[in-house]
Amino acid sequence: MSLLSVENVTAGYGDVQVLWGIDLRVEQGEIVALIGSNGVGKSTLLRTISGLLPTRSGRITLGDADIGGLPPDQVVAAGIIHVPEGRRLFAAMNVRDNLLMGAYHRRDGTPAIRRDLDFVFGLFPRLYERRLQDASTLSGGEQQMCAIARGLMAAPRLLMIDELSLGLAPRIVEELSAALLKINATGLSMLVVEQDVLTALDLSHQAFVMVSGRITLSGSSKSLADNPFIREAYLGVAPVAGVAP
Amino acid sequence: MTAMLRLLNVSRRFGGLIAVNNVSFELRAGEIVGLIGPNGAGKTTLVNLITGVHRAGAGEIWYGDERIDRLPPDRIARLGIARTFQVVQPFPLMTVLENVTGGALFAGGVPTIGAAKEKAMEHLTFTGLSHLAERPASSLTLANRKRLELAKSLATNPRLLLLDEVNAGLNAAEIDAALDLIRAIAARGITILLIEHVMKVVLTATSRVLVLHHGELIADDTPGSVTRDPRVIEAYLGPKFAARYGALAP
Amino acid sequence: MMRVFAFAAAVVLVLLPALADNYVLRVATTMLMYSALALGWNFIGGFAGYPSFATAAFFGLGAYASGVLQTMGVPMPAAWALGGAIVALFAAALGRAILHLRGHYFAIASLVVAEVLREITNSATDLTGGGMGLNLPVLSLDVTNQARLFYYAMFVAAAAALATTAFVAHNRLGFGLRCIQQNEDAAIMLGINTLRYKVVAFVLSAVFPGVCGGIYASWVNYIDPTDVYDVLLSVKPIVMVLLGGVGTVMGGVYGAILFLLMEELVWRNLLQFHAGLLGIIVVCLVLFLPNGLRGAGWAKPWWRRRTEEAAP
Amino acid sequence: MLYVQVLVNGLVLGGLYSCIAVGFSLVWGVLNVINILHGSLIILGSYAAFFAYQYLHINPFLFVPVAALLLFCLGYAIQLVFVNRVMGSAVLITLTLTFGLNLLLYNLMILAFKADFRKVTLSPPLGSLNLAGVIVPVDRVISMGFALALVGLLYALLRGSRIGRAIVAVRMDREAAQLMGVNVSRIYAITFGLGAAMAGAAGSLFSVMFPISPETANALLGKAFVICVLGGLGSVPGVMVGGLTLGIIESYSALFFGPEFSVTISFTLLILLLMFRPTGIMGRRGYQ
Repeated sequence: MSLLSVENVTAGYGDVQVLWGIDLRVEQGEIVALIGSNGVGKSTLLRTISGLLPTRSGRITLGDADIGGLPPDQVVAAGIIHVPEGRRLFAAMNVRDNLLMGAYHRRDGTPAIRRDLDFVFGLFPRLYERRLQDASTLSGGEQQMCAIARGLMAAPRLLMIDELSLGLAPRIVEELSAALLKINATGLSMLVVEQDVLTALDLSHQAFVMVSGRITLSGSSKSLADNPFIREAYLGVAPVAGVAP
Repeated sequence: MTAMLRLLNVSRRFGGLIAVNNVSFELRAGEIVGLIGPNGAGKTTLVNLITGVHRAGAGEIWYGDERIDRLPPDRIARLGIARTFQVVQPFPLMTVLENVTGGALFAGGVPTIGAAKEKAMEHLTFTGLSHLAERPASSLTLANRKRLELAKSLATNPRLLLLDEVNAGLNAAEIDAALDLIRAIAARGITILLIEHVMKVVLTATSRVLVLHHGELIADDTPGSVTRDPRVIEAYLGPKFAARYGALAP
Repeated sequence: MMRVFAFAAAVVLVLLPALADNYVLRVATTMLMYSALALGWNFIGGFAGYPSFATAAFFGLGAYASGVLQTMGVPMPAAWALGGAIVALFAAALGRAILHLRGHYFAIASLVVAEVLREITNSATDLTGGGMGLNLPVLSLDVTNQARLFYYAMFVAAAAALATTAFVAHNRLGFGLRCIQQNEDAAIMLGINTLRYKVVAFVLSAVFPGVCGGIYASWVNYIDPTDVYDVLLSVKPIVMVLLGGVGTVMGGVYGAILFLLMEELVWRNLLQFHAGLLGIIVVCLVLFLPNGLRGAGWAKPWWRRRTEEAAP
Repeated sequence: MLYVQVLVNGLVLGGLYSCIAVGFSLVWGVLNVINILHGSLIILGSYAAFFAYQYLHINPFLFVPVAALLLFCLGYAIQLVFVNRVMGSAVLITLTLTFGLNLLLYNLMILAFKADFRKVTLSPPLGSLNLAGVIVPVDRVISMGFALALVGLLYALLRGSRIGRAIVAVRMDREAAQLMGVNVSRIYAITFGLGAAMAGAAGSLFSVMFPISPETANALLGKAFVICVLGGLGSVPGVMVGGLTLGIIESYSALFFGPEFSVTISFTLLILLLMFRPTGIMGRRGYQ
């Protein structure tokens, strides 16, 4: 029984349909990557799962609970946390308050929340240094760390991260990937939408490729990395010789 | 001959934060120059300074032999400096054709709405959007919205075009198409400053690359030497990346 | 088809004074006045998308300017025109001062202008008669001819407002204002001098209410500050345009007619609950708007409809 | 000595003014809605205090929490039933909606309470203190104390509590707040309720100091405008600064130009501020 299963989901904005029957699964403890160029509907799928966008048809289940069509606050209560595209930390609030906002829906008391706060500060020491700083004064990389940490504070069963590397220097992306692997090691399953195909395939166990609102290819990340179609379309590798993937 | 655009020791701070710090460089007519740097390095602020959205705290900006760092943005647009926005800024409820007509009608200097619409249609065909002319701008995909931004700024018939992250989010195939478009625009004699994150575009399309880091210009050289410059690698590219793309650039 | 309907309406409007009794004439004159106010507001509120609550200020200033001029012996029509000019100058200066504000800040600034003008008029007793009000020189016409005169005066004002609206909607100014309404920052980048365009729209939104203020003053012959600077003179035109369709050419006219018919039916029987009922009408209109503004759903401009008809 | 007296009067008045404006600033800052109803809600609080004192002999100062609770419920209901349907609409829509609601509430108050002025006269009048020549009416000082305490309480709630953080989060990024599990409509209703509660509390304090009638509602709304722009939107300390500043300006202008000019001067000040310094003295992007 998968942790998350998305069956034949369609969704869109107004008269523009974006998702045309999506099937996707995340197994317990796995990191799943969702790759594809911008505008194909990756973010739309995450927004549909997290309830920001209504599902038009199809089913979304977490464990055995059907969460399709639930409002965002109930999807959060069910345990799916969505780290949005562009990070979207709360300005005029310091880092610590942003992290506490992550734990807003939790009912398991202050000691448990304080314990998780120490865990995320341990995972991202720089956030501890800047904990009393206004979140909008952080650098791009630090903001992404804070957004991920804020998601962890909600004690999720599934963490969804939208556009991990957007706008970040490659060096920072390497650091973040290492942190995500460490988090996954604690057993947390993840669904990561990622622009840079190399980063995505390095990071994940399974991957799904989306083109204009449909899943066209899926499988283990290793197999996809060697797949000629992926190398051609996304790595633009084939024509220019001499570049190791 | 005088440079098309000249920045002399330009700086700007917001509150305590120095966004752009003592930047100087020149752009000569017909060049395609890249501008790279991590998020928050000051790239967009630099574009806002050139286009008059922000006023320079210190230093001068010259466009040909006219000083423009004190002019309002609409005057600068009418002088022939156009830009695309990193966060796409269409007129949402207007059609694609009307969006581009606006460019031709005002900065483009076309007198009547009718003539401006014809001019706009030319730019739509050039950017491959003519089949979407009557669609509302809000219904476009991201790639097409980026093309709409391009068509709008072309309609103002600029001599200098600042492309801010026009290729962000496109896949390899879409990037190749965008590259051809950029080369076609340059072929019309328009000077281009390409603000980019997608290294593949910058390394193959530009003759010169400016690297910005924490608001300072740390490199102004050919793409090849920039990717091998240790300061750039340390500040932005990271060793693994440089190895992968080092061989790619001339 | 539209041509026939418009022509027939024009004929009826021109012949009305000869046919209708004084009550119908009074209601028709009020409808024409509010059509002019709504069409005026549409320039800044509809086309440019700036939520102006200054219509009452322009109306009141026009009333007092032409009223005071008439007490100084200026003939009535000249006083109306001069009143309109004074209001236009005032709006140009005010526009330059507050049109850099956006959203709520602009709304509040425009709302408060009428309050300040009312207080100033109240205290300038030697010129305006202050709180005691201002009596205008009595006309030498009998009652029915007076009613007809002011009907035609308001008719001319409304027709001028409609013609100007149609003209602006078809030219650069209208297109530029619509760009400003959709996304002002992008409009600046296309080379539009947005402040100048907004000030022109603001002056247009002032001159028609200003002239109507002058005509109204002569019509009722006695004005006082609370009457001509009443905030409802700012709010009713807005609700009328919302009802009729924001940013369109005819929206203000349809809205004015519908709103005043509704108000006339309701008001006739429940006098002491008038404000409350007006409130209920406004709330219902805003919550259940037929085709007016909800969020950014501005109505379609003229050139969109033509291209769609022309498109295969 | 006269100047000190006028200054003290201004500060005492200013304390109450900040309480009058803080609810309006909260609703404007967080919901981005100009609540034209705010003046009438204050007067409703005053009438509640007046009748509680008249018939139930509850001292208005003790009645403050009750007025706040009553108005909180009314505010919560108004938001859920009416304002929630236009959240995110253009300024024009939200402003016109609350204008219509205010017309209705004003007319209902006229019918219920008639238009004549009423004043709470405490049976053992509290008299006034004489601090080195400066006469300070006790009831005003208590009102000011209450007002500043209420403003401080709201500030603490916004900064320190879970609900307060949620309110600020919704203000800064509604969608991101939803992703944290915040039920946004409930937070809007709580915020509007809090705004109304502060209005009710201010109303009870107001009834002790000034005569009340449905007609004075618009003047109170006008003061709330000026204070918010003067002090800077989006900060409770800003409202306190704005309120005290307006209190001082009005009492000095009453001294130099006569009391009837205080409204004109405060509105002229508002327009000048909007022209040159719309963000006000303490204006900040966030909301504390």
